[in-house]
Amino acid sequence: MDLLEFARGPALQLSIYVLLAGSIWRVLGIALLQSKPDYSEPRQAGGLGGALKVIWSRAFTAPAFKKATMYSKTLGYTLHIGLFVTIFFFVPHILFFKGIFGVSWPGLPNSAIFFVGVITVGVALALLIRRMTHPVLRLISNFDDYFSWFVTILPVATGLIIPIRFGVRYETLLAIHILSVALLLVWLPFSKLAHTFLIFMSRGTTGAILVRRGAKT
Amino acid sequence: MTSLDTINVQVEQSHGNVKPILNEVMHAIDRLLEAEEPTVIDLAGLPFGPGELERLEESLGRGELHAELDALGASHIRETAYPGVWWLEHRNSAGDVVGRYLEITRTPEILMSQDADILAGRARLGEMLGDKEARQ
Amino acid sequence: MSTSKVGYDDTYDLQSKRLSIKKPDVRYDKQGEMTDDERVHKAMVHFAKDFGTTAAAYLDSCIHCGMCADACHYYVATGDPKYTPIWKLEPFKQAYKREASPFAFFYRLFGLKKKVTVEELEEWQHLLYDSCTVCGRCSLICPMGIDVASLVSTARHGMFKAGLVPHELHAVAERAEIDGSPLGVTKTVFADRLEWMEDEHEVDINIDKEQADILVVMSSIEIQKYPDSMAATAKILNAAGEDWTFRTDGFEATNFGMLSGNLDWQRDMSMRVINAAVKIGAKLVLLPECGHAYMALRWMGGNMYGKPLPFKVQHVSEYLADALNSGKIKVRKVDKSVTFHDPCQVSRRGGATRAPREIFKHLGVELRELPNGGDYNWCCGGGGGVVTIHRADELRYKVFKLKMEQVEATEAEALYSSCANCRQTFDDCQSHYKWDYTAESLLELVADSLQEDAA
Amino acid sequence: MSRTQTLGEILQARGVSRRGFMKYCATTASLLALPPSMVPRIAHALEHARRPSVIWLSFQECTGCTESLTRSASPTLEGLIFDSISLDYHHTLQAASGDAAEAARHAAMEENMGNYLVLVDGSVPLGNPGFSTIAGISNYDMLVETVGGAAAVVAIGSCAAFGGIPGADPNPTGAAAIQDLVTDKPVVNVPGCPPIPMVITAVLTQFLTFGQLPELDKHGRPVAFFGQTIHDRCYRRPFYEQGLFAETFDDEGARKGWCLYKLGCKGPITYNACATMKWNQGTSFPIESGHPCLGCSEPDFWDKGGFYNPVSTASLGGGAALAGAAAAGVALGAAAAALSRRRQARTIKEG
Repeated sequence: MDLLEFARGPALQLSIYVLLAGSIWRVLGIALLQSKPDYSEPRQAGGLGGALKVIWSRAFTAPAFKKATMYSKTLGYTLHIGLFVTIFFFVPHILFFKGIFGVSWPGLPNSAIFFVGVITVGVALALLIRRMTHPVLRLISNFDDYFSWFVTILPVATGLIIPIRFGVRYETLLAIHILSVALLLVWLPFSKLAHTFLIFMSRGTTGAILVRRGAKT
Repeated sequence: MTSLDTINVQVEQSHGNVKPILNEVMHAIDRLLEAEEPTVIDLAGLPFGPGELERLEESLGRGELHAELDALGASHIRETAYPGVWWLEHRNSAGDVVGRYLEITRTPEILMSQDADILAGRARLGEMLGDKEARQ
Repeated sequence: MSTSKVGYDDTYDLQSKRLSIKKPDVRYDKQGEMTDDERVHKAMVHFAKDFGTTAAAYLDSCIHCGMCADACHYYVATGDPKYTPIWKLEPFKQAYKREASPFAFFYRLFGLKKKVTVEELEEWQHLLYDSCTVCGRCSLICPMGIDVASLVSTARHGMFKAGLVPHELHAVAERAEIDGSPLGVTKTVFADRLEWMEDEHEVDINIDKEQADILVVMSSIEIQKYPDSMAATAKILNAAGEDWTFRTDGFEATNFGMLSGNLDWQRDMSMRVINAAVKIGAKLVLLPECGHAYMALRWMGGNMYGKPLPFKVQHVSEYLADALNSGKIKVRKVDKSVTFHDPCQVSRRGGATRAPREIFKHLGVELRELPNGGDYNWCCGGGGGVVTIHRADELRYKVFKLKMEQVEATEAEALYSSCANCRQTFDDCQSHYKWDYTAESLLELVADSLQEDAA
Repeated sequence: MSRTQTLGEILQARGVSRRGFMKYCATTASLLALPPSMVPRIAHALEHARRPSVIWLSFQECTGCTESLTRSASPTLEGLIFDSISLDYHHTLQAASGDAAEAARHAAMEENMGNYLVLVDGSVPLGNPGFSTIAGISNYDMLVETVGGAAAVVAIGSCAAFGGIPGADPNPTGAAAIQDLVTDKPVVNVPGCPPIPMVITAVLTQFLTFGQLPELDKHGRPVAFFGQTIHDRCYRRPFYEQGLFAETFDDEGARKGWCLYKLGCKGPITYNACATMKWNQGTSFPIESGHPCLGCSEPDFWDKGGFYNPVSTASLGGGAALAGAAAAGVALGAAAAALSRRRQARTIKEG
């Protein structure tokens, strides 16, 4: 059982269990708290419809806020799209998912993925610098923000190093890459990265309440 | 019996290994001219795709001079269409290729007669002519 | 004379542009005789009461992106990072993480989230009251869809019970609980001023009818500062041939229980109006030109009552829009360029943004919308009880600059709004900056433009 | 050819000219994957090299390695490699058999005590000595005895190097790799199934030329030949980078000679020199012939998931455990919420 076999097998396996258990734990930990009914007379239907509406609409920026949030939103979305492309359009990743779910889809050339990966890391660094320098972000940021940043970008960085090698053996780099993914999955449910699923709960709650009032969401 | 070309793997595909070598040869020629510095490129260590070695040979072409060495098997030393650029191919006695080199030099060293052989030749000639004081 | 149990000076100042209690020489920003630990404990208890699914979904989801600062007029006007809306909730969020979050047990076990301290709560009084009008602009920009505004209101529950409410806001809230009005309007004062308006404007004003379809309620700001609105309302309702009445046992539309963070007082204040409406069998409670009154009764009234309200609730702008659309009342054309300041709790938070536009269409005015107006409007800076707090004036004036730029950009001849508290804030800032715009009442404009021969 | 002569003397005795010797040195450099600039050093070393005595032991093997080395004219130099090494014992090749063969082996061992090479192909069955014996002597005993006086041991082929196919799951014979059994002597692994013939010759030439063993990687393999992956030197790598893959063995991609990653090529995780040295005198190598690399020079290549499963196929199991994790999540979530509600109720009661 060398490092790569450990990483590909037990480590990744365990991290997936922790991810699943942690995520359900957090969602239920919130959902099962007390909830009060809303007796006000609705202006229009809210509920699930409202929730879904805001889950979708809040992804976009209202014209009034465009200028103020342009920089961080552009970088933020570039980062998320970069992560999405590198994860789901890199052929070896696709084959990895095919191994699990049996579903496959066309990928992008590796050189394109490498390019997107470099952009993603670059944008991540820009975002980190912004968090460390912008007075508002310096005030409200804590360990979770910085460690979550590290844990998110590490897999991309280690992934980029694999083809560059720096003289290190391929399996060692691949093992490090997979271990960094395992670290990300283990950390996700207990950190701000949980916004992966909390985004639906939070936006949905606002949608259910405010769309019912006919208020702007 | 299907012939080689019906096997469905195409051989004409270029895999981008020929051009870099020609570039290297060009820079080697500059080094030879500017600094009298010869260069040897060992073609054995390069990952040629199918047909690429032949294409390299074609693109280098043939020059005026072609020497054949018969030692431990046949070796062919040819000047390519680009003077100063030599194509060397060594084969063992069984006829298998044991080495292929590109030498960018005025004359490949293998063509030069070696002192030891000259001495041995001198000794033999001396014996033949009855010359008493043989050289060391 | 002071009826305050807390024993501080709460005599009114009803003459200046902004009505509140007189600027106190000695501030009592701490209420009740409690030790620091007791205050923290009270705060935690009443924070804990609100940690339901909604608050938890919000407090667990913040990713510290800092964008809510860009929406908050306090940060935009001052550039001070402490006014970042989510930062204003830090003690509340800390308490939640420690007490009710999914990993609370482990946070406590490993001491990852430290207990809230009294110093923090005292420091946060300025952030949760003086520098937050609960205008909800931050809730609109939050990429995670967190309704930050609702959390500020919720956090104020803990602050109130911990006796950490700014002096003036606590004073007016307490007077509203005891006297039934935050600005000293008693039954007799209300009745006298109504009769004064009846004579002044020669309009029939129904007071204390036993039965009526519409119960009309007023905000003390209108009763004391803009009484014409009362006459205007009467004029319109009579023109529309409505069966309506004022009730001296349920006349106060404002809810300083909600603004100060006292849930019990909020319920008392709402119940006064609800009971009056039920008593007269009202089918509609007509709310006046007031922002938070709409939020308090229209959207939170049912929850105070514990079951759906047996009557409809409308802001007067909504009623006017319906009445004009249905032809119940008609208005003459008004030929001038006009811009409209949307009260946050009615438009952005309340969803009644369309009504004023429809009214202006009937009035035929040239409506020039404020840049970033409507649902994304900058707040006037006076809502959420902030206008009552003298200590917050400096900050409020600084914030008002955004509003002045916004209005001046339209170069409209007149500025209208349909919230008395906004109008009072505009008046106060107008006198402070010698500004040429006056925020006039949309209701009064309609009343003045009524066509007499309407059916 | 006596054993004491140096290679230089042998060549001269054979009438090979200095020019011929220079050709020999040049091709040796090429064989050892050393830069042409090393030729002078090789020439000097070769002149004074002593011919090492070589004992070849074959245990649990399919003779594929011997076949690879001998059948084709793979020894690059006109049998000279055999003249430059004195192969004193190879029970497949030598004429003698039975006791006579063993006597020859013992003679060679005594005569060259301490500086003969032991080449081994095939793994040693530890499960039961009876599984594989030569002249009644168990493989293990013969190995230990022969290795006693050896200068170094070269494990030829994946069986000797890592246990290979006999050692594959479930390993009925308890096959063990030579490096696990020989701990007191330097062991050089030349894995592959079979290894590239020139690589075997090169290791011997290296020993002959420099009298010491080549630099090894973490699996004991000469870095000169096992330092880079097939993927690194594969001529189809540009297709990998451009995302052009063969999806099936006879689709358009396969016909165009595109990358075989999706067909299970283990090139990325396999260290060997096939892509450059190629097989059958440079004719081609597995990938060039259209078949994905099996990774035969890697330990336990037989058990590394299907030959036709891509390298990045998930090797995750545990559907059941997933449900267990979900259940744990539900339990923890419910418990957390219950605990919070109880604390809320208590704090409110205390008021």
